[in-house]
Amino acid sequence: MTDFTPTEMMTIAAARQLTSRDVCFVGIGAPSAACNVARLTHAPDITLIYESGTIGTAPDVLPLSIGDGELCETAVSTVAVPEMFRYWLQGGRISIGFLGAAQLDKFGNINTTVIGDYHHPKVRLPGGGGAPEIATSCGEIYITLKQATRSMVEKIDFYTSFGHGDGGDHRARLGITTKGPTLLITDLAIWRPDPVSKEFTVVSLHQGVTRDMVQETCGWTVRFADDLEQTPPPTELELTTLRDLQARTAAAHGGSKKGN
Amino acid sequence: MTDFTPTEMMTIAAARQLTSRDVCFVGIGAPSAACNVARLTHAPDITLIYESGTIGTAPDVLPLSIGDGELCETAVSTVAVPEMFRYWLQGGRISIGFLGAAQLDKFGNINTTVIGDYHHPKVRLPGGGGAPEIATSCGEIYITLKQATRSMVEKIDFYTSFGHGDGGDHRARLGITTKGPTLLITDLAIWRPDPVSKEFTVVSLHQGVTRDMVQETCGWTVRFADDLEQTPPPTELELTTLRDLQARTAAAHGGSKKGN
Amino acid sequence: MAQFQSLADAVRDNLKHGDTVAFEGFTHLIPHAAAHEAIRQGITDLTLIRMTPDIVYDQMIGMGLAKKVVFSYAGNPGVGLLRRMRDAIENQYPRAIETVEHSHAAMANAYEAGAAGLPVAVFRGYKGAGLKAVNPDIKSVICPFTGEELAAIPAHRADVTFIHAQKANAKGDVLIEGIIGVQKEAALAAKRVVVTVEEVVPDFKDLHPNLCILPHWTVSAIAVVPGGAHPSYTHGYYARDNATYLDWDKISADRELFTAWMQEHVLDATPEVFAERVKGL
Amino acid sequence: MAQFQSLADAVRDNLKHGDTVAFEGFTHLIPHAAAHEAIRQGITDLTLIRMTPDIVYDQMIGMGLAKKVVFSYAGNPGVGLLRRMRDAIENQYPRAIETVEHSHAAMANAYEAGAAGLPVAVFRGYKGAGLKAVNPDIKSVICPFTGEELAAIPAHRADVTFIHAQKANAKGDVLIEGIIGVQKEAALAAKRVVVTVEEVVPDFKDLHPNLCILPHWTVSAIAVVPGGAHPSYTHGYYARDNATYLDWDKISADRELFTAWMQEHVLDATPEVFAERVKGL
Repeated sequence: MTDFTPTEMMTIAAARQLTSRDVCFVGIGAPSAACNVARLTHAPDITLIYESGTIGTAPDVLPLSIGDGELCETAVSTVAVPEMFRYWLQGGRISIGFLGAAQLDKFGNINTTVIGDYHHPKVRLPGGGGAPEIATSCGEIYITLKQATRSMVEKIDFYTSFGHGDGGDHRARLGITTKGPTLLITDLAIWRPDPVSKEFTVVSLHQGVTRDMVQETCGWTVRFADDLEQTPPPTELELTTLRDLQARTAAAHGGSKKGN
Repeated sequence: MTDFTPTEMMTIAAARQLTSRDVCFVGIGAPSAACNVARLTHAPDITLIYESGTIGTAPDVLPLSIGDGELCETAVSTVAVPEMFRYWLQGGRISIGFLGAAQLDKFGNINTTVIGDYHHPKVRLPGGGGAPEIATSCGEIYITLKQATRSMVEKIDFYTSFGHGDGGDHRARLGITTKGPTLLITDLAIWRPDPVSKEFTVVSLHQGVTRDMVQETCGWTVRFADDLEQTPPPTELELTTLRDLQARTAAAHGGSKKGN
Repeated sequence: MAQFQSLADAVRDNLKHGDTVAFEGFTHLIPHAAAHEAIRQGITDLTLIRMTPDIVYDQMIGMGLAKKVVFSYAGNPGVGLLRRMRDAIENQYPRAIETVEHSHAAMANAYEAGAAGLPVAVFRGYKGAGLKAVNPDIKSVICPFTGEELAAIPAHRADVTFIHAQKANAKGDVLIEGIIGVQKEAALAAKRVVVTVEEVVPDFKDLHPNLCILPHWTVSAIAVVPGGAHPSYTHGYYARDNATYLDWDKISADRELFTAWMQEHVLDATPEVFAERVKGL
Repeated sequence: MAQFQSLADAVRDNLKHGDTVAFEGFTHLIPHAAAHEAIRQGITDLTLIRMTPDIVYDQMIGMGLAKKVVFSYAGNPGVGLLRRMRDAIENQYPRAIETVEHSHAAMANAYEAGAAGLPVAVFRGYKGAGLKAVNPDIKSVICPFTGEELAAIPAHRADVTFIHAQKANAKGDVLIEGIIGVQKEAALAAKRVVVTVEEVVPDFKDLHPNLCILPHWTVSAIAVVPGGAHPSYTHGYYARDNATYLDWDKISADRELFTAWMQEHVLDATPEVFAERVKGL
């Protein structure tokens, strides 16, 4: 086991949560890296789905976009986008959806739409894309996020996607039958919602991380589990797999092109 | 020009109504023969669609069913059946739909469902299949039928598909925006709906057919157009094309097989 | 997860008395071998869903397996009527059956809605049609933007769907090509999916990326039954046996002839006979 | 009926000031060359529909062509924000634009409903989501069987849809393969359809029967523009130019740099330059 970065730990901790039986709706960035590390290590039969319609992909390189060519070339099948959203996502066939966040609250509600007022935003962010329905149609939701007080906030500016709302049985009260956020993996810790209140609770600290470090980078008062665990550090295989994947990716996407 | 049967005249008269610009939803039997005769004579670029999902087919042999293999093999594209009904039929992309009838009334309403009461039928017929929506989603409807008092009736037992209802603007009152039945071709005559009342009116008698012959085989009091025409008899080309097609078809479908 | 099984085991594990079941295939790829196995196992009180009941349900109805049929075209395509189904409806022979009748568009939309996880299919249909008056499952919704009244019927959600397909690969992914009908929708709309295939190949590596494929994790069981669609057909393998469809009109017209035929060709037969039947087609 | 035209003629004949237009392609097959031609022709007051506005709309918005944008993800995929679109929303530069924001699922369903000739798309969506409160086009219908409240939004019905595809045949049938996105739906939902293609081949005789094809009679105009999707890509022809997507972040961050880039690479260019751009990809 060598040195590793907090982001590498986050990605690998997320990868470990996945099994060969999972069907994952993968987003770009950390989720894509985590899912492919899982596929290349302990979960070779995991099914990865990107919302471009590619089902069962096995890219050699991480895609820059969710519609890169290699996703299609290695997929079991590539379907139209309406079919993707109707038969596969809405049809309840995805076990795990990954979401990132610009702002996250302690109940797993996510904002990637605007900072400030919706109609007069301070910052116009990209918006939801698939997130509003990923959040409610997938069996459960895993969130990955680098901790910062700017992003882990007491109150988000906009509900791009619904987590546990105000907590408790808020999902059920809206008629949502899926579990919602069941896992938050940051660069510092692993969090799970309290079974009753649904407030995210730290259940495992990554190596070298203290409670204070978690609290200092989080905008709400952090709850820690009584039986707080320590996240095992990345194994040699995990780290090598992730770094090789990222090296292949960097080589493939290149930097600035000559001309044009 | 040789001798011909009334059914041949019916098929050829229907074929003549079609052009290379038409997109036809084809049923089995006379419509299929008519559409393919048109394609093989004056309308080579006509688009034939069968509800099995085959778009732009050009079969060498008339299919026994709407899903025979040759339809797919010669099609421009074969789509799923939900797509066929949603994007192509409901989407308003079919200019002409063909329907046959077990019972037909003078307003082009059709019954192919039951003779007698629906819940206690004297004869249970096959039912509508695609007809209910063909009748309302196609630009216009052509009906082919061999005349008989049993099938051309004052009142049909069941509205499998809607023609002009009680006549007049009944379609518009139901919110239907397509033209409905604009042509009835029988083995004896060509009929068109009156522009106002929508009652089918004989506009052309096939060769050798009298007004009495039409009335004797029709269960309602027949209206004839003031400027009643005579249907030109089949040309050599039309007749040869139809008979060759039917000969190829008979050879292909064979009779009873040995064994099994 | 797809399990490779014998047809007898696949039917036994997935089809239960009283189930709602779809045997789909639009003229092409009708899963006759699977239906014959259900008949041999004597599984009854079934609710049968199919757009065109075709010979496959005429046989199941004639053998008394069905208590209810949901359908849109009860004909022998290109030939005429379904005589065993008629006998059940008109004369309650061999038993009374309940019928729920739709249009093709409605049935296709109901499978689509089932695959899409929706409770209801919404489409423009049944305008002026008589079925609205006799089928209480036909309701409507109003478009909140235009005020148009659209047809609404319940989504199909079968307990199990049976289909026949060209190929499975070693993982259990299933390929359907040619006239693909409503099989993908019927499969994804069901709780369990049983697929009979012509053959198993190692992988699908050289296939076009956009073909109709059911990934292995959407399939419950796969049974290899060459010829398993006969007298329907399998694009790329054998042609439709139109002569048998024509013959069926006579066989099904007579209760005794039907019973004798079913005894010889179904009850006393095995899935292996299907390969023999498609030789030369 | 498909007419083979130059790109300039195809755009001139089919895109009018004030039109509602979709340039579709999900990451793959984005019709950049057609958009550049629209920019050169200075067609303004457009309502632009697209799931991910991407660079293609960032450029059109930055050049002041858009009065309204209907979208679901305003990002530079995998890179970050769309800076020209942000500038228009945050600072009304170069003009104010109206936005109608949806989720991907909603946009895909709205195209599907448009292709299906329906006024409304019905799906399970927006539960607990904030967009419901800020987009008055998001309404609901109640399932008449279960009572479930489902989302309802207006179908997309563009005046014209532009797409890029691999091939047309001599008749004008169009083949799309690989990541097929929502192009078939976007095309069938529009009154007019303009397709740029990599090449024209005599016929499609040996293609698989179930490929995504728009028959010639659904297409208004076809223009041959090799490389016409760049920096997006065409499966089977050239790869996505990810470096250009990364570079765009810098170019679009600065108004003057953007203007100079558009002058050189769009206004002073022709469709022929696209073939050059994809060499080596």
